[in-house]
Amino acid sequence: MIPALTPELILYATAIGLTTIGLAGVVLSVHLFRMVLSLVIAEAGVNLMLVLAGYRWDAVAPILTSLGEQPAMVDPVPQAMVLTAIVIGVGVQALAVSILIRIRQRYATLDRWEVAERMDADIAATAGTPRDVSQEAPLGERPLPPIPAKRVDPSGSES
Amino acid sequence: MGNLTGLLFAGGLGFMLLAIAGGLDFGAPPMLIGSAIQAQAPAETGATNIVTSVVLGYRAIDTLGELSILFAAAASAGLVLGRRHTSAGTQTEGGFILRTGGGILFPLMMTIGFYIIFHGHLTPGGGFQGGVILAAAFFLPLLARPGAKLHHSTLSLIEGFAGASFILVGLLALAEGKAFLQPLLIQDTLGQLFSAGTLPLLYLAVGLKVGAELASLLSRLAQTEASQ
Amino acid sequence: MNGALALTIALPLLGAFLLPVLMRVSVAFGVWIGPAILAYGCWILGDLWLTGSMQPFSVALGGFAPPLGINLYADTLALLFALAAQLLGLIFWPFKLDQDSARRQALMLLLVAASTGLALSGDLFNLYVFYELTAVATFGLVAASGTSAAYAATIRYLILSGIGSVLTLFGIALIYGQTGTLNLAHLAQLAPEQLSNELGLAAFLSLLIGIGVKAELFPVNTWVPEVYATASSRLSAFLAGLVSKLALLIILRLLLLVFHQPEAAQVILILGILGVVSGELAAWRAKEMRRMLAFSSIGQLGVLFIAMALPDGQGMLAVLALALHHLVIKSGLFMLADGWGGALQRLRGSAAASPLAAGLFVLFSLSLVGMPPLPGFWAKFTLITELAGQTEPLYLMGLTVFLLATVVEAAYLFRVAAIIYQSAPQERRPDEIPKAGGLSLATAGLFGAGLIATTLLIAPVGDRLQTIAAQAQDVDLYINTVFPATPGASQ
Amino acid sequence: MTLTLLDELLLFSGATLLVALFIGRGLAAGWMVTILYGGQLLTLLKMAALGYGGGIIASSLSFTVMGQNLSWRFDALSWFFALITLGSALLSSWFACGAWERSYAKQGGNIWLFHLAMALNVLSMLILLASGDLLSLFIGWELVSWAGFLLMALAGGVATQAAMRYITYAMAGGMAIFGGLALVYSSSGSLQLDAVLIAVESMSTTKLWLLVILFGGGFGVKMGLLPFHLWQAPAYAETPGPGSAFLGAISSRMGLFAILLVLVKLFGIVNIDSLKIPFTLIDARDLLAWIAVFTIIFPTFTAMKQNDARHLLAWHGIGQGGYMLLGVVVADAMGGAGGLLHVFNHATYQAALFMAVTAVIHRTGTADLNKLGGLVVRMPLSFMVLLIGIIGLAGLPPMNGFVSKWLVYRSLLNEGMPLLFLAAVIGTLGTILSVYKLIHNIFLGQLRVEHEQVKEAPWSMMAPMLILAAIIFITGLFPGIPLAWVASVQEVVGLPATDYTLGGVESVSGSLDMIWVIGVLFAGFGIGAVIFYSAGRSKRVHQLDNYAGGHFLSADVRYQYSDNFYAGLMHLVGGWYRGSFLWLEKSVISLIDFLSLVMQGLYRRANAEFYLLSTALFVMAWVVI
Repeated sequence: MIPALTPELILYATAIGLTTIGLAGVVLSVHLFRMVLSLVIAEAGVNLMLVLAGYRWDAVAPILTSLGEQPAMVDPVPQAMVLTAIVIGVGVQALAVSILIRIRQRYATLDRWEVAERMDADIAATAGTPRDVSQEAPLGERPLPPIPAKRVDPSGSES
Repeated sequence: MGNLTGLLFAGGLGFMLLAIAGGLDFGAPPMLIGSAIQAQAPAETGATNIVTSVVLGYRAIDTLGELSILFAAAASAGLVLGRRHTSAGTQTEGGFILRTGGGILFPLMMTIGFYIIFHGHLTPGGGFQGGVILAAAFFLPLLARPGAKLHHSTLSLIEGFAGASFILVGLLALAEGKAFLQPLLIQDTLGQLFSAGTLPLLYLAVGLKVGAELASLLSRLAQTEASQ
Repeated sequence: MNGALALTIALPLLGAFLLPVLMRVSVAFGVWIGPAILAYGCWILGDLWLTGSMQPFSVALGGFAPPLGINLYADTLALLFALAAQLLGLIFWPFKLDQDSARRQALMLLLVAASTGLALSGDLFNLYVFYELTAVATFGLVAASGTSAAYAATIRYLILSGIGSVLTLFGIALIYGQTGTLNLAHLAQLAPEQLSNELGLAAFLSLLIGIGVKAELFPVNTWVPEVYATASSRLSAFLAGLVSKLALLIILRLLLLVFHQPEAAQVILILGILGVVSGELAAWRAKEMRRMLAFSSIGQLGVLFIAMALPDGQGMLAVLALALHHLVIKSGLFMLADGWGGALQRLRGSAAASPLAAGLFVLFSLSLVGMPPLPGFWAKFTLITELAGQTEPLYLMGLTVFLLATVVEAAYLFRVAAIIYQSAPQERRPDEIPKAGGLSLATAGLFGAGLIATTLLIAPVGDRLQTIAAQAQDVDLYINTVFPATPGASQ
Repeated sequence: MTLTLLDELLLFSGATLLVALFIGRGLAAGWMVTILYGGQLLTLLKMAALGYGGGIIASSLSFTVMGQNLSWRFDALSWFFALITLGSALLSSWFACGAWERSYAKQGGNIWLFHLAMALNVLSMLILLASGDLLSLFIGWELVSWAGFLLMALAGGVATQAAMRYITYAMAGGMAIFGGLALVYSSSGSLQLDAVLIAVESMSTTKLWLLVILFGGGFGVKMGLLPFHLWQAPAYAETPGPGSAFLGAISSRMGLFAILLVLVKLFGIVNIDSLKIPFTLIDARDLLAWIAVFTIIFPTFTAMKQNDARHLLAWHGIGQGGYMLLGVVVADAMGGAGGLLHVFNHATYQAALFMAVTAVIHRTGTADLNKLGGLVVRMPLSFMVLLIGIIGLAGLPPMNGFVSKWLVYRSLLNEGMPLLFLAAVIGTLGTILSVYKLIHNIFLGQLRVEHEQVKEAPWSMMAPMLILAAIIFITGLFPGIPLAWVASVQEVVGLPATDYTLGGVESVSGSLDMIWVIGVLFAGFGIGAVIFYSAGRSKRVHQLDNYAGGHFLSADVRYQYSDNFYAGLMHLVGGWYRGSFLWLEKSVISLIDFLSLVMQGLYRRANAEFYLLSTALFVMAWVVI
């Protein structure tokens, strides 16, 4: 039974669809940057969802235009929340991108499995433990790209 | 196989969420606190833009938290990328139009940015929006002349003091025996630039802070090119 | 007086904003700002704790009465954890001085402020904001160790946490769309009518999974081993010790105040059991100290989730006792791991090199596996008596899993103890034997002393915990405190 | 507030611990600690009224934590076990003083830690024995477990591995008890003995079964009951000499104490008797009895295979525990008396045997049964002690082991359990065979060249050994002395009390008077000796004056038939039984290992986002559907 395409269904479907696309993107992507981008989409969807939670038929933006009788206004609280959520999202994304740049420099790849492999090897090497995973073609046939010869200063700051 | 499962799962989840969200009464929100705020906000905060009164009044601590998140992100990016600008010089110079346009646009964008910030309590807009425009204004010359360096020390000074002044305004209220972040100096004249007491000040702080954080984040990202 | 509560959040934020500037002006002055602010926060909270009549109170931020504005809710539980946040922030302060120390210290201040906010805030969206602030500050601090592995671990954590926030926001949107309010007390009033349905359950589960990322809830905790293995020990201690508990506390508050569905508790119970199983079993084969502690922490958090799933907040006391106990123990153990990083096999002979550290390790391990009369035993005792009293077979299964997991836990912890106490291999030079020493050993010693003191004072501590738990369990008290019967009486 | 006698005892014991802790590194520390054990024993003897008349001495120590009352008190049961504990602690500690201590320190051992661990063990055992409710019982139980771990792990190396194995078993047992405790609490709402006693009456059969399994299994781990016995022998054997004497004498008996207190006293043998195993003729009590019997047989035959004297003795320790449980489970007057008396007797001869073996190790440096022999000419007194000890262990007259085993056998026959009797006799057969291996391979045969300069053990070690030998003989001659205590214990735990006389028991179901038995025995020996010496046809020959296969042996070839002892029997018995338990243990560990690998893989190869997505999907689907 498919309900009729009411406006609310379309709006909800858009919001949830964006979220779902984002989530699916995060799950399906192999490239870390795409994962971050998918996250942005998902956040957009959920922000839309938040705005919709305060939406009201036939209402105007919550700004007083005159001191007299007011027309119906939509709920201002979700709008404030979305404002906050967007800015939070921007901060997180910027941080994510800056970390991605560093990973790209260090590991010469942004493939999530290759990065995971490198990270595992790194952790094991620091600890001095043998790696506890099967070495038989862990990633398929493709060999890992070579690590850039000119390693950046490990402390990540100017030298 | 994995991809198919992922897609199916995501689709399934979307369907479930849709089914659940269908339970909401769309278009007629309960507006329990929403309508109360609409009724009281003008008197309590002196702002005609009710979103502003929520952002800077009722939920000011959220805004503070959000500024802190931006600050944290910028500081973290600084920690991650360091002050090492690996290949800033290798990029090509922007063309003539970009350079000239950037020069002309910079003061304009600054003006618009500040205008939006100062009128945040009256009209749509506010610290965030204005701050983003300010950041864009600062970013423009950077695009035009990749070699140019933003004054990070100045930026961090603005970052620091803008954020601090937000809190200090809040503390001022506390010192006067009121609650933390309580709006002060509210006047009865709605719709005027100075009607909302300390709210424009807060928005100025927010705007500067957002602008500075974004500018420093963007410039960091721009100046740290992933070496191949 | 009560208004000063807001200072515990505002001052660290202020300090964080100004720290980079101040450090540039004068390093000698700047380094003391952070500790001073945290010490002052401790003093405020300690003062409230001691002088207050143990009655909860609510602070309206911005002077707007709660359902409209945001309030801080301070009962003894919240005060306790806020105090713990400030105190642990002070204890785990990143003292190391280098060119990044201003940023690191600023991030630490932000982390402490956010943790305090998580403990105190009484508003759902505000909790989300503080939760995100915690997350971002954590990312920065983890990445600050500067190793490639740390970056990779951070980005994985970041993406997972990002999805978590998406789900959290979705849950908030559902709740707001349904009720039109965000205040926890207000929600608690409305919940029986409006949220005890499918939609409420779905909202809660979204929040659970979203916030669960930080609380090391079973399937969304895969970031834990890598992050704890790559971050600095002090940060790992803070994260495993405090931040995970705070996330858990939020879930507990939500469960207690707003969502009373038995299904919610069941999901938590199942995930908790899986968490215990996966964490403790994975720790069994861990070859490295910090990874072992990370897995063990997952297991312990699973136990906390089991306790939380007890109906009607009966598990409150157990959750509280276990959480505080785990906080002390894991912090101490991570501090020991600071000097004892690396492969476990390399630790042979380190007991002779640093006997105090080895003794502390044994003490912590004993308490963790619940040897009486150490506090860990009492914490576990409160849990199992509650669990055994349940008639649902799932709870008894939780009990069984918990007991079996304890055996596994004892086995791997004491395998390490045995390695530590073995004599060093002949071919190793004495200076190659890892030593635990300096600041981290002193910190671990502090926690050890606290543990022993608690053992000696177990009866009064137990009584106090019971009072705190009873107070936190009282939904009516929460509502009445936030919305006092006499209008205008809100502070 | 006046101190009760129990307070004094616990304080005394605590003071001993502090002395060991703070001045344990000093020269005379060993002697000082020994004297303090003596003091504790005297304090205990001041409470002797408990052992004869019953009654209760409470400690003024009590707490209320988290709504739970914790109290401590002594009754006849506690007193009996405390007597054995302190006696063996005193003698073991005495044995450790002086010569042994010095050589141990010379070999790199930490004598301070040793004394500390001993004192800690004694204190924790006393706390356990004094427990006045189930919670304090559990606290004491765990304390004893961990204190034992400390003593076992002392020696490092192999000992640490054995101790690790022990603590894993002990934790598993402890957690079973913990779970049982929680179940009891859930039905009685309290852990006080009286409340539990009432709650047991109305408990469902299922719950009672569960509790019997949990408690029986948990306590059984410490007793080394099958199939949880694998840890015990290596752990005890690798403990430093006097420590193994102490542990072998008393440590695993704490399990029996707990079984007596919980299963016998609280749950009641009758209640356990009513737990039928479906589709079979036996009930839970029979099950316990058969477990006890198999615990006698298997470890005893495993003992026979051991080539290390300490391991051999330790394996016997497990087997003898079976007799005790068997006696208690039979639960008539004689069986109970036999089981309880065996606790006392076992402690005496086991300590004596471990000490004798330690004395041999002290002088020769080895306990390997294939590298010793003929020491009777060098260490005659140690030989005597060992001989007395193994006669006790084998359960032959005139030593005390005979009395307790006789009581158990007699009760099995009385109660009509011939199969169990037969099995127990098979166990005794194995005991006799293996203790012969022990004494033969160490003391008989020809002296090895490298041991020609060996001297008798020093007096600091000899004295406690001789005292123990004397006790073994005296309590064999006058079993009425310990039987008096045993009778009060039986009354306390609710078993029928036995009618004892100074020389044994006197009842309708059977009588034994050791004074007569030994009188007759010695009269027989006397007659034999008179005939032997009056005939005057014997001739003393040197140990090396010997021949084999018709050839005289030259003095440079020493002959000692010790390698592959009992080869034929061993071939017959095979290693399958021990192997099967080892296999069981290994497979559990492999299973955990495998699961652990899976879990690590789960975290390592994690597609974390996918986990999150699928979890979200499942819970949402659950909500919607």
